[in-house]
Amino acid sequence: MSFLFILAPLILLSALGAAALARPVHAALMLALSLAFVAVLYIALGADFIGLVQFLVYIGAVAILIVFGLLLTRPADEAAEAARSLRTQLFGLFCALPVAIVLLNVVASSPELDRAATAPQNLSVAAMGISLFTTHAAAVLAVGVMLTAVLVGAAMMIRDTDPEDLP
Amino acid sequence: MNPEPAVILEQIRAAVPAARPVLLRNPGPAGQDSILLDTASAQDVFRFLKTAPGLEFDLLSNLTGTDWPEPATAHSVGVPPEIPPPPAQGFLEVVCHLYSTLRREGPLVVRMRTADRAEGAHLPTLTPVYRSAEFQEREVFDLFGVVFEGHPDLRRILMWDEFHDFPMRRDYVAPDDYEYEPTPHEAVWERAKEHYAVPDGTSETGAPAPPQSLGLADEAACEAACSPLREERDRLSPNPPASDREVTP
Amino acid sequence: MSAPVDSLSQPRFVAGDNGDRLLQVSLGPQHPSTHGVFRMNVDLDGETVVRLKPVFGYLHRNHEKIAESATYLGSIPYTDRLDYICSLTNNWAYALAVEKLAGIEVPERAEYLRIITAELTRLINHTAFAGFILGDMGAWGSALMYAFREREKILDLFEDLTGARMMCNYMRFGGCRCDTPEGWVDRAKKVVAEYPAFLDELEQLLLGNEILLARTRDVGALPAATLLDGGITGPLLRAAGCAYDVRKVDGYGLYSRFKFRVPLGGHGDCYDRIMIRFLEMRESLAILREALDTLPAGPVINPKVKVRAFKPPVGEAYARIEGPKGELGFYLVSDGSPRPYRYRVRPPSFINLTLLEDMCLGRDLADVVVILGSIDIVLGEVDR
Amino acid sequence: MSAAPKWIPPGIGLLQGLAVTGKNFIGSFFRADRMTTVQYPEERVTLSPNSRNIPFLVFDGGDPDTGLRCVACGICEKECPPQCIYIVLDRDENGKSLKRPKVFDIDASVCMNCGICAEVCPFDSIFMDQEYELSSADRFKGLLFDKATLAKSATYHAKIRPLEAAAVAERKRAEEAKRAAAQAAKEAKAKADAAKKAEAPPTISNARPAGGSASPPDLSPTRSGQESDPPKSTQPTAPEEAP
Amino acid sequence: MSPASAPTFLETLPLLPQRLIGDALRSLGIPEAFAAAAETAVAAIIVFSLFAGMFALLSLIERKVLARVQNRPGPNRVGPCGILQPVADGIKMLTKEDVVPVSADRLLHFLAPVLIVIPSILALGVLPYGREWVPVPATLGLLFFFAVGAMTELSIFLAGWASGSKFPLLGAMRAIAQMVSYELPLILSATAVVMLSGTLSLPEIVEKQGGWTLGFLPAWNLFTPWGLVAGSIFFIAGIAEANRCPFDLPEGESEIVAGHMTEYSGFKYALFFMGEYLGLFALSSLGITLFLGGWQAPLPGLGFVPSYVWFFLKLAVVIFLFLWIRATFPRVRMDQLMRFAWMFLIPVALLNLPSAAVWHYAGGGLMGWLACGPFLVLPYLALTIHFNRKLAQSTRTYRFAE
Repeated sequence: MSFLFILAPLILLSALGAAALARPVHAALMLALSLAFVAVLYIALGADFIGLVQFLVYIGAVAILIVFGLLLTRPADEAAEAARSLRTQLFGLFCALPVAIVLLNVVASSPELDRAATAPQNLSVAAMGISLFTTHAAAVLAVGVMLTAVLVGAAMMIRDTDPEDLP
Repeated sequence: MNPEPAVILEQIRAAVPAARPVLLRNPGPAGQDSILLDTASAQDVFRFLKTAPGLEFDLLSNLTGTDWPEPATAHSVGVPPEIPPPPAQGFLEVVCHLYSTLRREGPLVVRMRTADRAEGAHLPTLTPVYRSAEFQEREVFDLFGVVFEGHPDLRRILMWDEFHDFPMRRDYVAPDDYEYEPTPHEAVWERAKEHYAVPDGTSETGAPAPPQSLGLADEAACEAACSPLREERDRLSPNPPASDREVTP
Repeated sequence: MSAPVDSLSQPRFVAGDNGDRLLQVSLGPQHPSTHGVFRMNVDLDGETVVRLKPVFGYLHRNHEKIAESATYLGSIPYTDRLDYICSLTNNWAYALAVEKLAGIEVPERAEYLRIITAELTRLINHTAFAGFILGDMGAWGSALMYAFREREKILDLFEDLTGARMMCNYMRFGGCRCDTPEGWVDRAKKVVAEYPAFLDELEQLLLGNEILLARTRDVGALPAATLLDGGITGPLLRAAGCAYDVRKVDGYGLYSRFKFRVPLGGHGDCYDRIMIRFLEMRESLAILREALDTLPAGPVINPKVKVRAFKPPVGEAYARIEGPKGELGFYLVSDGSPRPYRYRVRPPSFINLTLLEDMCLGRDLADVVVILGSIDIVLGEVDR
Repeated sequence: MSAAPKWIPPGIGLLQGLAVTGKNFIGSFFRADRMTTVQYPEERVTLSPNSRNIPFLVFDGGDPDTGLRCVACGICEKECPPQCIYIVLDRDENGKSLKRPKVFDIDASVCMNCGICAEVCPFDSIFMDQEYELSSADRFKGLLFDKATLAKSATYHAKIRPLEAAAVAERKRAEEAKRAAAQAAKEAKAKADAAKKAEAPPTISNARPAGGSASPPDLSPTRSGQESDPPKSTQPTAPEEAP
Repeated sequence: MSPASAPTFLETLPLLPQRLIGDALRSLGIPEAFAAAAETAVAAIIVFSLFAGMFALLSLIERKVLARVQNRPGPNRVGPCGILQPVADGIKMLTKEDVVPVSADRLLHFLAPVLIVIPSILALGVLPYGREWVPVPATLGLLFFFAVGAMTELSIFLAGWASGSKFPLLGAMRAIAQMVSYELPLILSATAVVMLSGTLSLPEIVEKQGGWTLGFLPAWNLFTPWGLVAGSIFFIAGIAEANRCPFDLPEGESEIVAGHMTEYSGFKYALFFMGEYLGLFALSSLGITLFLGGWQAPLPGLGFVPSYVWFFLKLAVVIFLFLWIRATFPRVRMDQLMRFAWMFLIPVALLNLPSAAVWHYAGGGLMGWLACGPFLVLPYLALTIHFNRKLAQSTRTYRFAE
């Protein structure tokens, strides 16, 4: 549990950095850092699998996606970003606040809270897999179909760019 | 294999009535006689030469300039007497060598002459007719100073943009200080030394001390040396000036 | 971004025709694959070329002006340095122009030697080309080293014959500077006989390679009429299917005596350009075999031509040869003095670049490098 | 090129390429003739006798000062395309030509080894060397070769270019013989004249220089022109003053 | 264990230092947790120094091999046969001026080369090098490997973006697109192994590849139909992940100078090199672990040789293959690279998963080969048809003019 007191401020600080830093790239990197800390937290709490998957998905894919988007944006936007006024910042805060309240409320009122705190059961990967493919099979299938569709779509998009020559 | 310029001359006269072509005899053993065109109808003539059946000179192999500051020399090399002598200050000439790949003929030598070597150094461009003239005309502009009217992108090509003279002209004098490295026995270095703030041109090793300044005494020269940097800076600014946009032909 | 200027290397964006922002990249003059100090200002949309402007002149030394202040003889060593891979063909083109200008006859043996050295030069150029273009495509120089190994053998022949490997300075007005040394013809025959085996190996390495196929097929193709309009000559033009070889058309030297074919491509893309050069090498080997076998005896230089104080009569002449890179021409005007009044090189490398932009538009940055490589330029000739 | 086969499985071209490079990889360990490079300072390729680099001046006999064949005619200086040769004619106190160079410099940093100087020299006195290790720490003076550096013996010439040297020696012998014959004829004629005219000193015998610097007959106009117009002796830069 | 296995002493030799230190600490009364941590640290240090040394060696061997392919002797001036060349290179790199462009983001510019080395080192920690030699035994080793590998892309992006220069920018764009695309087939091909091994632990995956088919053919995953496909995909995708020729587009020197490394010099540049080579080692090692039986001996009766020797021999062979390919092939183009990944590699990798399932239910053997055969043949057939269709469209014949 002591990990939480080290990691939580780090997560919060980097998340704050993500919100506050002027340059989008810096903000994106802070976001990635924050996500990485969350992954470390998972591992510290014994959920190795989830932690590593968090790493793989959020650092390896989500952060990269954001960053790749940034590569394609214009530096001129960046200058505008730097010059954003206090008003826009306040507006951002105003938007973020209700979300935070709702989230906190949901977590605090969750009946799982007590159970999770008392019984940190070490779920094996096998157990997780069994649960995924039995109780949650429908959801997994649906996600699988969707991802396949996305893959096919991506392939099609590449196909359209240049129908010429071979691999 | 060689085309008969005299025959082609007649064909030109028939096809382009406005043209006033003149046959120039080549005094040398090469026997490549040439056709001198007037500038007004030159493009039409070239278009005719390129497309007319039986001529089809589809390859402009070579386009270059010649500087004739002394009309007397020009006459000795092949200006026929029936041409009125050009102004005393001479003229610039553009020579084209055309080939027909279809009929495997060539070269047909065609020339054009400017009115003089200063303001009148204008000729019509051939780039719309022969694309291969594009860079060669730029080169002639760069080295001889012939302005090709209608050229899509007439800039200096071999010399740098800030260069002011036309080095292939015969009266071009190389600047004294075009190299500041000494070459033994090189009179150029002797003259160049005067442009640099070097006491005697040598240091202990025998190599020259690097010039303290560029030796550009006057403001104008300094301005000329700095302007490319300034332009570069201007170009880097977020809103590039309109001049940055190059014309795409 | 408070200051407008941070550094020159900073990504620079310019406006495109349709309002897109284009990344402006200066490829060169210091760039690994611009074959010297060539530079292209390329505007990129992503990695697609939208605009490409070649910039010349970094190696400009005003060769023509130098030649106009040198004697006719004194310019021959300078022609070596135009296209420094093919000094002998440069020599020949210049010698041919002077011979035309002064009406000089060339003895038969000298014509044979010229053909032999010129075809060996073509071999050198095309072999090196195959290595260079593979380097442009990112193969780590293996093909280049194989090519250079074979090139060495021909350079050894050149050294034996002319005294220098690259700056041969061999041809003279009315012939060649010196005769072949003892045993040279046999050595040349041996090199020529061994060359096809090397070509087989190189073709095996390159021509079936799927990556090379994918990189070069349908890249940089333009129709033959456009190429002709752009003044493009040599293997590039023939790769697009236009049968135009100055050796056949003009029949200069004694080429009309020799039996050889002119390979023609059908597509004009980079693959055809590579193939045409390979096929040309085979034809050159045929010419070489025949020329070496039938090399006649006799003098190698016209004794009537003066070495010192050579003065051609007043007049002008344009002569061209089929250089390995295209049509190499010299235009000379003589006013009767020992120095040319006007001396002009028609450089194939330079004029073949006229249509570079047209070939590259809409292609990738990676294709630009391959297309430039397939044009086969030497900056000594482009910038002169 | 024959038509491509109908059915090509993909990857064959790649494998062929790998086979070629693999063959070269293994071959490089076993076959010396495959190697492209020479390990330079240790190994050296033998130069062709025709190979040319920087020019040198030939002297006959043992003394480079007196034996120098060069007569400072200045033809090479004039013909040199990059103008890297610099000659000052040596004169005695009366200003009379001594037919030898006082200064003969070649700027190796400018010289492009074209060999035109050797080609145009009518006196067989300048030839192309095969020395290629010319680097110097001094960018300017180290690459300025003076007469002493350039002078090399005729034996050296015979060593690096036996054929050329033999031809030169043959030519010189023939000239010598011809000249001797001419001399003998003249002397005989003079003797005959003397016998006829009793007292008349022979005036011609001193007109030609002693030693091997006789000019071929076709070149006398150039030489005489040079004598009346000494080459650029007014130019101020002697090598020791040069920067 | 087979009876002819190597003596335990030899097998555990690489573990000797960590055991000695652990025992020493324990005998001093240090708490067990710290002693274990110290043991792990020592194990990691050994692995890291080993691979750092191999990096130095490889930088020489690569040049030697490339030179030999090109019929040159290669570096041979520093030390006997040039063996000290890496030292000279290191000194050179260290003494070079560290250039940072004015327009660079200084912090990120500094961070990028550091970040690029870390994931490779971390990944090397979980690999089983020998029967006993696993520096950090982790039950989720494979997942860990890919998770830390994700950081590489981020650091390459950092390098490209923070340089504030155009070639690095282009290089970074290429790198990210390429690595994201090729990570998919990489992971998918590894998934097949996980499916059949039923574990994410790398030592266990190797254990499962023990034994022999028909008495001589090792039971490596490569010698199964699905393993052959997955192994090939892994190899190709691995080349791309490691930015090696012919997929070295992010630093394609003939096009974009040096890609993301253009604006780096001195030691930072050396770090990039190190990161790249360590990544190459890590990927090759993983490939060996997954498909080539890890430390398992290639032939029966060779068990007396310490197992890690086999591992490193296999590593040497794989690395040589990388070098050989680099010496032969030209580089592909960006769109071709992407199309190859998305149109061929990923579909085949996906198709391979059912193939693995079929193999599992067919119980392997001849039955399995027959059942999986179509999965093996079909993609290649498709590729052949596609290739020949494209080729047939433009079969080139050349005319000759007389």
